[in-house]
Amino acid sequence: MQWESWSAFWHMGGRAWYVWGSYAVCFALIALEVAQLMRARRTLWQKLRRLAMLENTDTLPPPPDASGAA
Amino acid sequence: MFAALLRRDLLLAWRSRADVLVSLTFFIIVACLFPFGVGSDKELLIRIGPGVLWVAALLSVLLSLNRLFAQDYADGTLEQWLLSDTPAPLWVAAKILAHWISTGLPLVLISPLLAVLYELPAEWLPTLAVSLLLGTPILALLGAVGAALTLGVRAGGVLIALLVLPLFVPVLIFGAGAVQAVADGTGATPWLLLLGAGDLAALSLAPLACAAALRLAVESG
Amino acid sequence: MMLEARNLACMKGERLLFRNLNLHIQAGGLLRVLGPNGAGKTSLLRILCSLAVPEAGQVLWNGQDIHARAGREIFAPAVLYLGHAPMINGLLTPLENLQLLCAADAQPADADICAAALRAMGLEAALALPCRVLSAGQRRRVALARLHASRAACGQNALARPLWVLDEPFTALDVASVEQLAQTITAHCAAGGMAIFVSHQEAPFGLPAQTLTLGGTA
Amino acid sequence: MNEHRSPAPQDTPQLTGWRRFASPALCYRLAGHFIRPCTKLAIVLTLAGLYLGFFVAPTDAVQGEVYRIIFIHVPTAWMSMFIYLIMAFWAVVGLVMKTRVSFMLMRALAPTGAIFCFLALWTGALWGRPTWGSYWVWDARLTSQLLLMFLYLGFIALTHSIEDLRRADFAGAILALVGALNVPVIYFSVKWWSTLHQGASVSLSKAPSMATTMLVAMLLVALAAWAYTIAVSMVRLRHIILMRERRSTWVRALLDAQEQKETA
Repeated sequence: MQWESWSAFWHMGGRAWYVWGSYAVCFALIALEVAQLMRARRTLWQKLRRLAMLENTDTLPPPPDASGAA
Repeated sequence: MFAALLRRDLLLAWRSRADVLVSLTFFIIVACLFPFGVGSDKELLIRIGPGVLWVAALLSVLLSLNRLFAQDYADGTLEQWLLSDTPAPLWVAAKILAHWISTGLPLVLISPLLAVLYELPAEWLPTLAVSLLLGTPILALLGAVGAALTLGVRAGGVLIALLVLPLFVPVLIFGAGAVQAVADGTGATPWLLLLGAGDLAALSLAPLACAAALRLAVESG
Repeated sequence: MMLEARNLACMKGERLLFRNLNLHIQAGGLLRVLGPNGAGKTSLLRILCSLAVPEAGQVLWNGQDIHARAGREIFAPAVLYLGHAPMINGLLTPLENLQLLCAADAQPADADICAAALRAMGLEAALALPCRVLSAGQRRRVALARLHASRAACGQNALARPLWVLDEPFTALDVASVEQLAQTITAHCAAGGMAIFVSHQEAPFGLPAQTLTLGGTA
Repeated sequence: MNEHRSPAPQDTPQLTGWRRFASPALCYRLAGHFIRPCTKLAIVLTLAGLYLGFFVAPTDAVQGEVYRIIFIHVPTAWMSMFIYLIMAFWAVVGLVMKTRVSFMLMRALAPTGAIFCFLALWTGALWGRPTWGSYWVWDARLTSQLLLMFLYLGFIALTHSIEDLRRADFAGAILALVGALNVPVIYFSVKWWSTLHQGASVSLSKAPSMATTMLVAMLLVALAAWAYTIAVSMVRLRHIILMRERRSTWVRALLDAQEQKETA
């Protein structure tokens, strides 16, 4: 075990702010990205459902069977 | 088609001389601004002179980029050239060449005059002019790709700066480095050769990318 | 020479304009596209001349897909597209504008053919004026003069651009010009060319026009 | 036949051979298989690497404890570079093959690459402060990392500001390609530039002599970053596919299946 005590570990030889500062930001950003993706997943289903409903009721002209010129 | 388009664009640039003068005066104004910011101490100005002139040239090329295709895209002539039998990269190269002649070349010609503003030693001036002569075509070519990618896009003006400035950095380093090398007495030839290599690489790739980007802009209507 | 479209589909943003649209047109054919506004007529024309990509389906020119690299090289010089865009630069004179438009042709028309075409469109007086002083109708006629110039540039038999795709060619034209343009198109088709056009105005063509109706209840 | 009223353009024709991976439906399922295993792998590797890095690796003679930032700085720097090159690879595949799925994958990778690039800059700055006395050092690698950040921001800004999806994909591909061709040029020009101006005294490239445990720890975290990138980009890829194929029949089926699962 490299450290005498947990407090030495957190103290990180006087450089605590720099080491833990960088690791904290790294894990914060990664957590943010994962959280954003999970939230996007939930809203995606609702958005798809709403769009599907919108299109079913949407009164679109019937697809023209424009057979075109002979 | 190449000659016709080149002649037409130069004619257009001549007829709209005001735009050309605007980008030229922008170059002069930016170059004149710095002494007010950093003071007029001779030593300092000589040290920062080449770098400042190069950054000013780079910014004035950047400023004039959206003029490159916007007009032809708006009035539909761009579509007609896409339907011509000349391959697109060829006439795109003609347009970029005409644009460089109307915006890049004046910068080269006026740079010795501005160098006097910074009291740069006389023997630096030819290197400065040659480095601009070799560097501005790369800026025009890479900038044209940025202009074509952002054609008709809403925040196009700002977006083009974000897209092309990272690509301009090596040209800036080589250009300002050439003049710096003369100052250190180590000789500017390697830097100028790098700029020449950059010209050739950009000349072979940029028109292709630019033509593809223009076709995209037209196809998305 | 034949242009064929197979089950074309086109989306504009979120809206489907048309689907499963087939058409083909041979040499000497004249096709008129009808349909209410917003039915996708302009989009169809742009797809047919490779200036837009269909959502699905293919457009073939002499059997080759016009969006494939090989197909595009033979198709691009063969089509003449006249859209809503003015295609005129205000700072240049009509002659300079027309010469540039013709420079895109395989055999570009030289100065006097262009001048003759402009005179034929009644723009004698405006030859040396910058186009920005011209009226919309006159500027439209400068663009239309390209039809004359490209026909005249390659003599009567050969066809520089066999396929004409014209979007509302008759707008801002007086009766006499409409008449004259209709004859030009008829002559073009008679010489073995073909034309697809969209127009709300009736025009006295010399040959029957096939029709294709898009969208809506028409 | 009474066709489904909503205007669903017929699904892409059945593709044969390896091209069938280009069909979004198959790609959606394929991507799904990667997510769970890669996430687990990423978590395990990160814990192992950090444990090695913090509890086994010795204190560095020169820099003391602060060098332990290397276990996160170097992997993120590597990943930001690799992801950009992978994006350029998929850009080439997409441009040549005209397969839209490769563009979707390219766009799915961009945000993760940008985050890694920012993290590399952040950790580089925090590492620089105690070691060289200032947060920002105009060192060749950190400077080219900064320019890579602008390339990422440019890519993301361009693809988001173009409404037409087809044009956004192709334009993004062209930019990624042009950017990738410039990355080596940027790196070398910045390297010569840094030697030109203040000599190579200060440079991150001369990392402290690597004890084996340090090296192993760093490689573990790098592998963890790879697994994380795959998992995250697959999830984002699936979102893009769902959003773009929302009208096709297979998404509708998925939607109904999702509904039953929720109501059941």
